[in-house]
Amino acid sequence: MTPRTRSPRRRARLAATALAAGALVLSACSSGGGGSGGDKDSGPGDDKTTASNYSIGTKADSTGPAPEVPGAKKGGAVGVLQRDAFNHLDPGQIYYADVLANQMLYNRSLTSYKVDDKGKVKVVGDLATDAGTASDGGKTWKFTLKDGLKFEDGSAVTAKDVRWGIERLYAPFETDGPLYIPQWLSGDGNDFRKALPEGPYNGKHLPSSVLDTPDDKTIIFHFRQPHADTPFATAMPNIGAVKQAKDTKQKYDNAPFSSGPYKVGEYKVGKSLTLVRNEHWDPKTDPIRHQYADRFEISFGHQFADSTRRFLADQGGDKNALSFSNAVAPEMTEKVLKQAGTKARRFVEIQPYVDYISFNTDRLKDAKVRKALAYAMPNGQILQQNGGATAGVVATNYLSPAMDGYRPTDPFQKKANPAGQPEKAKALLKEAGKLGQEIVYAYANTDVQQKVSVVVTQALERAGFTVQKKEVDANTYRTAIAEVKNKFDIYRSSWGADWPVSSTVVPPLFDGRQVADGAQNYGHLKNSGVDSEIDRINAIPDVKKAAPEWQKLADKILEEDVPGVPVFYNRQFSLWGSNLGGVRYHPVYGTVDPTSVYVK
Amino acid sequence: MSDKVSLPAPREAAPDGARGEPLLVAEGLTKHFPITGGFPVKRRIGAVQAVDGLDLTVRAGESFGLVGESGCGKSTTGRLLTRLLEPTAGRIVYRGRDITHAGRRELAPFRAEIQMIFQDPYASLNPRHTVGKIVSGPMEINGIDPPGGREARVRELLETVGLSPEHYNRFPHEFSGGQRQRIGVARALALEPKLIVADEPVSALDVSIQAQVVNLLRDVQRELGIAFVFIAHDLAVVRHFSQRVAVMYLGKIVEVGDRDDIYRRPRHPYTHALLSAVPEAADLMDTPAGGDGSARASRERIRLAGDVPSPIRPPSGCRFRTRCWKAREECATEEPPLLRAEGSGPGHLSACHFPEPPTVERTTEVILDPALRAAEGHTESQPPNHAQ
Amino acid sequence: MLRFLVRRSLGAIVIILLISAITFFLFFALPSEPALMSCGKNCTPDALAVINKNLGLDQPVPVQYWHYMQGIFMGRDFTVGHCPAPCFGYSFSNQQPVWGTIVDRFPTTLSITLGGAAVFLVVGVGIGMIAAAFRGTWIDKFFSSLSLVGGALQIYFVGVIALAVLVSGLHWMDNPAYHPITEDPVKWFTGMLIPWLVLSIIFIANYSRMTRSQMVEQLGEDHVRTARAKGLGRRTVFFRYAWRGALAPIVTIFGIDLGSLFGGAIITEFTFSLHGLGRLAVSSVSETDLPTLMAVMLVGCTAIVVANIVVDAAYAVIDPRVRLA
Amino acid sequence: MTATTPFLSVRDLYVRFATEDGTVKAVDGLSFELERGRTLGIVGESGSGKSVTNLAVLGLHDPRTTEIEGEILLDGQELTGAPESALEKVRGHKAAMIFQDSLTALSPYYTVGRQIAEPFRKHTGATRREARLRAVEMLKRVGIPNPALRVDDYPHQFSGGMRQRAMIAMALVCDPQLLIADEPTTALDVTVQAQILDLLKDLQQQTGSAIILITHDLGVVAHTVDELLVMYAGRAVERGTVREVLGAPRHPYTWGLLGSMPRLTSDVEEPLSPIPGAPPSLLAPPPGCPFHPRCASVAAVGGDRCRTERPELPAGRGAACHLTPERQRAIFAGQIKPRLR
Repeated sequence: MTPRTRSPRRRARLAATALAAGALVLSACSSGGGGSGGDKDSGPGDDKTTASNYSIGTKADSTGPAPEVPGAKKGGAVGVLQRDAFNHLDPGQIYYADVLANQMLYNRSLTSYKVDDKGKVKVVGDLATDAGTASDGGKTWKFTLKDGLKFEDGSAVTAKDVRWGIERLYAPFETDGPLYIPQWLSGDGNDFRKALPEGPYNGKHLPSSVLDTPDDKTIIFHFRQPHADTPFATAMPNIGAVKQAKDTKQKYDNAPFSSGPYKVGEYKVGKSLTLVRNEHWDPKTDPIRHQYADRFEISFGHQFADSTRRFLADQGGDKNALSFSNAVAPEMTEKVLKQAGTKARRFVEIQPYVDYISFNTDRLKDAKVRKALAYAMPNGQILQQNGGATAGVVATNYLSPAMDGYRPTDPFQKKANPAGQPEKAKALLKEAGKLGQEIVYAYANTDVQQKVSVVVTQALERAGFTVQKKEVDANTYRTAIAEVKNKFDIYRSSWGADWPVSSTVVPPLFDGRQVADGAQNYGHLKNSGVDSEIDRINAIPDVKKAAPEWQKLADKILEEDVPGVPVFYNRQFSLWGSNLGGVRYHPVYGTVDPTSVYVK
Repeated sequence: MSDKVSLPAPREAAPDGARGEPLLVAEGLTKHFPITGGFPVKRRIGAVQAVDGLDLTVRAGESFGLVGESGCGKSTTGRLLTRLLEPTAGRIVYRGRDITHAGRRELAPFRAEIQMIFQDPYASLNPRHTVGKIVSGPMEINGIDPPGGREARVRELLETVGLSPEHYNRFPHEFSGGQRQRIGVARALALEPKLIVADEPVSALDVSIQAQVVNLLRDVQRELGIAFVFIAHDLAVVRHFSQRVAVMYLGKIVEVGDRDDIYRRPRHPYTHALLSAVPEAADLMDTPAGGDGSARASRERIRLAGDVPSPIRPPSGCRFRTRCWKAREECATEEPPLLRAEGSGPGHLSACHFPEPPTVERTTEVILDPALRAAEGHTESQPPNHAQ
Repeated sequence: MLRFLVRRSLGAIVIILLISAITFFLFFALPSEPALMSCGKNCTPDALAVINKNLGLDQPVPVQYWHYMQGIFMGRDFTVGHCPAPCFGYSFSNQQPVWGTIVDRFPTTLSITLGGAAVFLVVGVGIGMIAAAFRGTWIDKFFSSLSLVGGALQIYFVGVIALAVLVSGLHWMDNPAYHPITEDPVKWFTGMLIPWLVLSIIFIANYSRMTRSQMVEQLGEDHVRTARAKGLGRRTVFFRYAWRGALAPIVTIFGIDLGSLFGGAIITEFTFSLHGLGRLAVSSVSETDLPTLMAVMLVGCTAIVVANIVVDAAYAVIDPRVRLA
Repeated sequence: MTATTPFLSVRDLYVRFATEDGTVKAVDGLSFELERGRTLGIVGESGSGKSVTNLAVLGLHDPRTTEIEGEILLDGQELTGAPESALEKVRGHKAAMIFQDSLTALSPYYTVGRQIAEPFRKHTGATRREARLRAVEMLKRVGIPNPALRVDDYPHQFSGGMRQRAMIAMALVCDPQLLIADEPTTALDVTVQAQILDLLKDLQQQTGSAIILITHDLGVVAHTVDELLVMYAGRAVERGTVREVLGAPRHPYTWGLLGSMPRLTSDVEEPLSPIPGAPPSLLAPPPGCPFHPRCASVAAVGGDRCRTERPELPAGRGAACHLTPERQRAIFAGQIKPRLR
């Protein structure tokens, strides 16, 4: 589901238990006013992140050191206020926003994203000298390690350490992280684990025909299929170096061995984490990271309202504080926008996450009915319930503006009609002879989704549908809708791309061969035409060329098959202390990028 | 339900109304309330022997008085007789039927015939119900529809107990204590019972009101021929109301007999002590004004020591022996049976090894209380027998 | 007294065992899937099975319960290594030994609740006594209306206001934080002060009202009148006789309130970003983290049960009529 | 003190309570006197004002809700309106009180010994040790066995009779010259009541103090008191020596009381002769004679006098009734006395 934060279930549960109902009412009241304010202010978020923002970097781009940030100073401690405790430090287990941002400080992967101060993103070599070289039609990829790479104990990072880092992903306890590379190497689903059931721990290794490390500097992947977006997959944090002697298996999660500019100082699980300088990190090897601050003092348990209040008050140590992923609390949005002096220390940016309403094509077999649903869907009102303009932008098509190759197509005219077009929907229904069509609408019993269900129901009934609401316990909601034989017609889902190439969006959401319990093709779309088009685009060796093709395919699915309708693109609204500089947005992770932060 | 016919009383069991026929017989009636405690697991470690082997007979239409001090078990006896409590041992026979362990259903026909009146008129009336509802309650529960309807019957009953029929729709809080007790009486009468157990029915009332209620109960008892078990601590009230009287001490009947047997010719020392302790205004009323002297001149004066012992560990043998001036060794070992003592009339039974002479008209002085002894200058050390 | 303590402790153990069993089995009766928390985006039934095996959730529930209870008393072996007794297992969500986490969090909650209780007992009872002493006057009316307002407040609401005013607005205090009392008592005190005040506010209202009414009732009692009839001074009568009588019901209510005090601690911890058992309880529920949930339940219940025993013992000290057995 | 001044003199005492429903005239113009060594019985039903009167003597009413008028002279000292500090010196020292229900009237939280010793220390300045010895001595005097052990018991460990003895010990610990006993035996069993009444009498003979005995039970006063005051609806309706009042009562209310009481020797075939009706509300007492709505002699007085004119209680022996003393005697002898047989 959505990788926005660790888990939406958790977010909903905390909101329900910890916050008094009053807070939620407040947020509903203020979102109207705050929304418009956010719109005017949201300059950078709307149009900056376009297709041209992504590129594959050159060898020169991959060479350190990272360009100096003007005005940056060394020293000081950066405070980080996080709501949820980190669930993982082990790079092998990391997938979600907050820990993605955090791992940048102590973990390096084969490749990584280099974000400049204008928000442009290049995939560059991180541990590797460049973004990799393909051969064999894209099935073989070769990476060479840089000179001077060191672990926190001063020992050199070698190809053996990278092999170890990849092979340990095969161990049964490594379940939480992304598994693209192991699956590409050894088989889909969970089958890849059969290639190395215990990981590398009992002395067995992948054969060189699969993963080859001919010398200390070279790593060669032999994939089963061609994969043009390998440089993106190797930018996932788990494709990096783990030193065998320091690998404590499960316990590695609390004491990862650093290859980056910082290392773990003190970690009180669930409470706080202090990252301190890693003296053995060499800036000359790193094109992305700086080591300005002495320490990062991360503490957990700060509700959005708490962190927002402290950033607003801007007192004492909070002046030097930021949050990787805490957003401005919805009820305080307006206050933040109005308070003088916050403009230089906040941003509202598009995240690579999209909220959808999926249509169950197994039950709603008539495409006209699904189109009518798409026309009727009140995107703008749903967004209002989610927090308004600072929480997102009305979606017009399946792909997020954060994706490479994004174009603002709008087949259902959502931009002009954020409240939906009930007349058009009604006409379509009439045409199909399905006026009064009953729709079984499932939603999770969180406060926000309950409010959403009201506006959705009203809009659909205006359009001539009969809505039967089915409230589902938030804890089991995902399991319920991920069941292929579910008894619902429409339900909310969301998806975030793992990297800004739509190969991580279209196939999982629309490939008819991936309809299975627990999978993400919630619309159960089974269109062989779509499937073969997916295969065709996946085979295009140049991801830049593939990007527009993905957009075209996504638009075609939306216009013709309509297995769901995109509702809004998520945005991140961040605020931080006035004494920090170099705070940037990381468009791929959707969080604050801590690598250039300094204390003024 | 209106189609329910009022049940004919099971008259075939015993000829009705034959005054003097045994109506309710209790044999060896016993009630022990368990006391839990102990360590480490709680268990039964003893019992309050509230009632211990009681034999009594209430005859149809008679008024039977049960008198004694607090803790003697008279209230428990009342609750046992009405089966509000389950006896630990013994038998209760009502009109020839053993109802000792009868279940709800078996008891149903008798429930209507045995009614109870309680001490506290405040606590026993539901404050949210009208008088009409309270009084007609028993009829409703037992599904009885008197000719003319329930309401008419209730109004009739209200008149019987000295209230106005117009009080039908009032609530209990609008009445004084005496009137509330009248409502309680009306409720008890609603089912035309054969036996009413009245537990301290007047002790919460002021003197002038108390007399009104006593008169009412007397009238009810006599005119309607209802048998009464009248439980009270006030000896004068019991005497005024009851034809036969039983004196209880620590869960046992120590003396039972006709009214005059008990009040004029008591044999048990405890009965003597009780009677002598009653302060009588009459002692002065009969003597002309003026003059000095003590009012106690013509009556025996017996002052026991201390209070009644705990019913948890009652004394062995005769239970009164610890406070009795006549107690000897055998009183501690042998429990005196309830017998007709030599010189007593028929039906006059007492449980004492050494019965007193049958009169209270004497000037015996027995002072057992140490403080009184000291204050009044009795110098001898604890003589067991103080009769002069 | 000793008998009482032994018996109550035995009873407490039975209660705690029962609660543990109920919690454990209820957890599995709920529609929740702990494995989902560690399943990332690649969540297929296959992947779930792997995780369930890792967590030991593939075994029958009674067997799991048996292993769990065994672990508490005898320690337990996991793939990660041996976990010495008392072993409450490893957290599903962060793979930490749960006992360590509990030991780490318990002092925070203890500080919040004990301190909060001390504040509301002292202030609440004090206000109630003042109001009772001056009953019918404007002082009484002032405190009565104050406690009416206080009773309507919510911890969350007061907490946010207190932070906005005392910390962000006036800069009188720092953000609340927990510092172990053993390290720095002054920091401990200042860090906990706002949580105490906020937690105690709703209770102060209750306790002042209750104390006032209890005192007024006691002042009307026969034995207080007797004390006055003996010629004892007003103050002696007020403090020695009336207050002593008012104390017993207050202590009783306090024993009942222990549970809600713990509940209040949960909200307090969230409001002030403190890391205590309450927060742990909530997150363990939302993360379907059974071992942590169990441990929090057991520790929380034990704390409440122990506190109740203490309260009962205190009650016996206050009221000699209550005999402990 | 001159011989002409009585030891205790209450004149024109009015006690009124402010309640939500209005003003309750609990005591409505009461006067009486009492000498040392004598016992005054005050008899009346609940609400007659007998307890209120005696709480007023010791100033135990809540001054915020109670209005007290009149004169209370104890050994020449004016007690109405006296400051609390002065009253505290009187209470428990010169004048002590015994209450009805010893279970609630003793504090459950302190030992019997401590509660007895407390006023002794306060009034005599005795040390803790001396006070304790005194408590043991007092317990012995009132007939508590093993006083040295029982002194450390709590009230709930005593039986009802023993508690009442302990209360008497507490009241007498400073040798008060006035003892007010408010229904001291009502909660007790009859055999225990006899012990306590005799004990009070014996102790009075030793100490020579004055006693006010408040009760609803005419039997109790018959054996214990010298003078008797009958109260009804906040007023004294009859006064005299106990022999006079019980042997030849004058007031119709007293006749009613006597007629209401069953006796151990009365004729059981005759019903009791109760007073009809119920006592009046003190919020709005009837005009004229407060007893007239229940009185059988209104016709004998004739006219509207009973309904309009308040009868005064003559000084000395007499009744507050519009019937002339001769009529009172005649009606009693002719109509009432025969029924009391």
